[in-house]
Amino acid sequence: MIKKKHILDWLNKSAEVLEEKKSYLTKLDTAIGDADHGNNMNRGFKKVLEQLPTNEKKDIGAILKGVAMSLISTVGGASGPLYGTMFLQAGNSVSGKEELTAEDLKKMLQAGVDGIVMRGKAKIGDKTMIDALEPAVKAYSSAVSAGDELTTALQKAVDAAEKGVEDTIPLIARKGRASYLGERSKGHQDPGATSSYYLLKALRDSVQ
Amino acid sequence: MIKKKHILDWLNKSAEVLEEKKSYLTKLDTAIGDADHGNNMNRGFKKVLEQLPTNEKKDIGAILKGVAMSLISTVGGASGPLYGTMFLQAGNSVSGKEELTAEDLKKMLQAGVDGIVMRGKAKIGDKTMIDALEPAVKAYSSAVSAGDELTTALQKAVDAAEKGVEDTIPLIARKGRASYLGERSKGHQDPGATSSYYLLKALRDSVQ
Amino acid sequence: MKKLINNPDNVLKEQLQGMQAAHGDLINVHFDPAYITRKDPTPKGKVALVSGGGSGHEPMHGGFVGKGMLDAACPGEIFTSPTPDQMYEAAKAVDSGAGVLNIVKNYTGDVMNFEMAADMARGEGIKVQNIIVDDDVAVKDSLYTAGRRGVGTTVLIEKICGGAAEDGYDLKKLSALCKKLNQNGRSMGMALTSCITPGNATPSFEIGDDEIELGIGIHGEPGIKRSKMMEADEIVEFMMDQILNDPAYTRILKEWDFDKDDWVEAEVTDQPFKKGDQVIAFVNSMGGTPVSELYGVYRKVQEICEKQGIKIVRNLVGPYITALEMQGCSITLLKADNESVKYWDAPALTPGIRVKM
Amino acid sequence: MKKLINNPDNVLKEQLQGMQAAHGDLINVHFDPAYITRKDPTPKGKVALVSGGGSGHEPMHGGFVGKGMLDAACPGEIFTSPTPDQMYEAAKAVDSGAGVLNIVKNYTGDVMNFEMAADMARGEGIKVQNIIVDDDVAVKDSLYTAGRRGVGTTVLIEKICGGAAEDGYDLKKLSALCKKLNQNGRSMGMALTSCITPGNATPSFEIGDDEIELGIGIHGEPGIKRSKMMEADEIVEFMMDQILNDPAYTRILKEWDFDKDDWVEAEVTDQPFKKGDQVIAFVNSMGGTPVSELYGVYRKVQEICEKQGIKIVRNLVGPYITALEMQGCSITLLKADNESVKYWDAPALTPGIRVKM
Ligand SMILES: Nc1ncnc2c1ncn2[C@@H]1O[C@H](COP(=O)(O)OP(=O)(O)O)[C@@H](O)[C@H]1O
Ligand SMILES: Nc1ncnc2c1ncn2[C@@H]1O[C@H](COP(=O)(O)OP(=O)(O)O)[C@@H](O)[C@H]1O
Ligand SMILES: [Mg+2]
Ligand SMILES: [Mg+2]
Ligand SMILES: [Mg+2]
Ligand SMILES: [Mg+2]
Repeated sequence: MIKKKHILDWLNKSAEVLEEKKSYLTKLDTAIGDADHGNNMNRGFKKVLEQLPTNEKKDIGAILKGVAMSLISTVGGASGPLYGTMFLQAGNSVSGKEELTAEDLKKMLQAGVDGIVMRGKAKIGDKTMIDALEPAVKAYSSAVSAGDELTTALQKAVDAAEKGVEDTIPLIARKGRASYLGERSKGHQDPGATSSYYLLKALRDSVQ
Repeated sequence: MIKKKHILDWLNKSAEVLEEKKSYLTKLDTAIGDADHGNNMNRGFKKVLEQLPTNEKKDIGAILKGVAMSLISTVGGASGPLYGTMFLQAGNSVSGKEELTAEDLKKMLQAGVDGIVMRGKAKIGDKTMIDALEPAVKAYSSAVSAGDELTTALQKAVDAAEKGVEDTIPLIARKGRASYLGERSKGHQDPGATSSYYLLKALRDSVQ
Repeated sequence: MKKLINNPDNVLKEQLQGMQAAHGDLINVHFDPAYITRKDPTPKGKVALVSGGGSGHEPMHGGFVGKGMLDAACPGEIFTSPTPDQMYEAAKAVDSGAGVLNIVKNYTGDVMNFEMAADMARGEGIKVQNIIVDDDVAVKDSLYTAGRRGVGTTVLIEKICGGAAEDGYDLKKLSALCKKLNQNGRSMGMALTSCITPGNATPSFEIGDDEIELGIGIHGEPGIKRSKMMEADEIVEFMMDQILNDPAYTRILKEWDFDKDDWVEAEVTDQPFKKGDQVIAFVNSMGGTPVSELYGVYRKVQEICEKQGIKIVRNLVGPYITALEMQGCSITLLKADNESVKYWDAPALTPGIRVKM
Repeated sequence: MKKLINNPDNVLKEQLQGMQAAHGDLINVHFDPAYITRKDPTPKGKVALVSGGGSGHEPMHGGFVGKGMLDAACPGEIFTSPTPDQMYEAAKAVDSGAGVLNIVKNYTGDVMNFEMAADMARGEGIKVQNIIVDDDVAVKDSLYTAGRRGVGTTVLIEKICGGAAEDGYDLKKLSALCKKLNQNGRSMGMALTSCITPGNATPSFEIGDDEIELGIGIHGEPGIKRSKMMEADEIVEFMMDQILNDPAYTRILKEWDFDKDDWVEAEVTDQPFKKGDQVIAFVNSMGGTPVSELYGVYRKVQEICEKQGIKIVRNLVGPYITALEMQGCSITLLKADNESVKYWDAPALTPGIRVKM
């Protein structure tokens, strides 16, 4: 069972890792973007923590929707609306819940990824956050369906995301700012996929 | 006796040395000025040579006044009006002459330097072309008064100018752009004094 | 990094405060969320023109707020699209009942944030249309990329649509004009040097002392081609060739359908320039290049246009859409008909562009 | 050196050709000798305002030619005073019978060349006055230097005197206004980077990656003080301190005495700023600094003025008197009375400054 305190822990851990990886993410975005992804994510999750107290007494759905609002109003760029929509749809999918089963989390993750696809129209292989998230959600779902423990399933999700991030390196970007580089985007790791991986890792660490 | 051909030779030699020393003079002007003295002088004497054919049949006074006009209309900066006035007054002082005695040259050089002082109000020690020219004219005059040969007198003038140039190095500039530097102008050789020295050297080389 | 700034975290806020201090007679700067509105309220019945984007491109867009141009601008963080709440608050502040036209440069972030903002504003009963500007010929295809970036043409559109809005165009007519202008405009940029976003230790891209980058974006995105330093004329020839010989360009664009009450997508094709075209020519500094060099560039632009039978009827030369302190320039040609020229010449009073006011 | 230029020998000519191409509706550019005149001839009876100086400071002065500002400008080689024949031809071209006022920045070369030109023009029966602008507080004394350089105040003078000239001021009244403005203006500049004159291989001065130069001139002359990089606020505080606490400044200035028919010299003293003064504040880019950073600077300028009881009644923020691609800024404060403000607000239509036209 995932309790509310796990969710709050997840958000705190996310903010922590994004602060820590700020320069790294921006460095990745310097190579194939405009050198702001780390700053954007860090700014966003700082705001998330700042606004968390207003919502932390509410249900998990409301908390996640609050996160969405924080991100939407502070991140900007491409990742702002994308992660914003992810948390919004994730929140909608678990509306009213005070705790989540492994099954609930599956729905929630799927809803989040669907939100990103709806907003950004990226497909797997486009060298975006989808390359980390889609395999991760798939791996998690299969594991849960196969009867894995929650923590095992989450570990599989993280592993899949990690591999997804690595897989972005040889890809030619088709979406977002990196797509302007065409062939020249090859050989660089996607910043958005990388931040997605950090978010999943933070989730795993909070639930363990 | 200085013949017209010596004067023409002087102007040609001056243009030559200023072309050769263009970068060097500009380098000197970079340290304590605005990095254009070499370009200014080179541009000016190119024009002098270009316009020389129009005047070379005329008397020495007219030729020098022609030089003045060429310099005034192409050099610009501080050195343009200063050298322009120098050649103008020098020309006026030998108006109508087809050849010059050592005595004529003395008057001519003095008139030239007086012109610069009249226009620029610099005194010896102000770290300007005057620091090369005034001692040079003095040395030449004394030599001629003492009965020296023309070439000997000119050599003494060149030596005095050379020393005058060296003497500018420790000086604090009081006139022109270098004066803004105050103490910081110390330790640098004055570009205008240096170009004056080249002009005198070219005169000596032409008369020898 | 040497910049005239204080703590990098406060750069944007302090620069906006400075803008307010300097141009308080023309604009009002709002904070939390940040947006800039014209001093006098939008006249009743006039469509409100709003734009926005990452900061670092000044005077665009905040410098184009005022009579005859924008009613509001939304400055994002430096090189980062602004957020929907900025655009939403701006829309609410400047809508006079005639609706809001958002001029959106085609970057994934700008497009998505403006879409969310439009949805939010519609929720409040405000009529909102978003028109995309995508004029950068350095981006060749739209199938495998996010499509052409919005660059120089944006400035010209803000001036011309601003004039038309003051002249009473309704939202539909103004949107049509905006789309037409976008289809008529083509741009290309180049950089001699990179730029550094405040707070970052390294430049947006590395570039050698004898190299230039052709087809650069305005966010320090690397361009399409790295080349050895060339003479200005050669550079301009390359850029003008890219612009003038750019073939028909087709892509899918999204807009709001007021009848269907939903977003719709449509295929749109821009036609290439041809002999006999009249254009507005815009030579822009990337920020660090002084206007004197732009005049050298403009000279060649005019020469090439003349040779190609293209007539420059108006021009703009200066730093209007910049990339921080980047050295370099961009060239924009906008095919101009009578309507465009009329509103190009119309009065405007903004911090960055003044015409007859 | 990376610049958007062709052969360095042709830079000036090509840039002037570009100016002509871009602004042919406002100005005429003449070559051999080079000078720029306003498109429509100087109205009969209007005093003609002429300025000039080395090139590399664009838009000054050529960009300020047009109705309401200069009648002519004489561009010298880059960073080199123009020659008397340029000024002489310009004077002949724009004198409408009411005489010519030459606005001369205080550099040895400019002063001497303009003097020679004035003498030449007087030989042709043209009434000519030369007024010196010397406002750079970075130069402390006038006894042991060539005196204060003419910098930012020049731009403000050209605008204000331009307005007064259009309004019918005769040569005497206009000269008096020009002198008053010069006495009321003080400036100071600083540089983050150096600049390179086209054709030269090395920068005008060397400056470390963590250094700035305070009190810089506009010709790449080194300043009064080298310092470690500081925050913008600290820099502005230093500059404003130099300007606001600059004591009375006395020097000998030369002008033409029409009664004596000769040059005369007179001692002139500028009074320091004091609480209660109203000023026009001008924050200028040295060329490579984008306007966004200037706004950050302006914010602090305003804050300091407020604290010192000095009221900014008008302002100008942008690149108006530059030093090629140098990064840095200058600050000018001009004590402004009703006359100054009136003509500051007067219409002007030039490539670089437009007011109500
Ligand atoms: N259409 C899209 N769909 C999904 N992800 C995208 C899309 N466009 C961009 N991204 C992601 O956004 C990341 C960049 O985010 P960020 O740098 O914050 O925004 P911006 O590109 O506007 O500067 C990319 O690395 C990529 O993973
Ligand atoms: N008032 C003056 N009198 C005599 N010589 C001067 C005076 N002012 C400057 N100079 C000379 O002019 C030289 C600089 O000339 P140049 O670089 O061509 O002009 P600018 O200083 O205008 O750039 C100085 O090195 C100095 O010798
Ligand atoms: Mg980015
Ligand atoms: Mg010099
Ligand atoms: Mg961005
Ligand atoms: Mg000079």
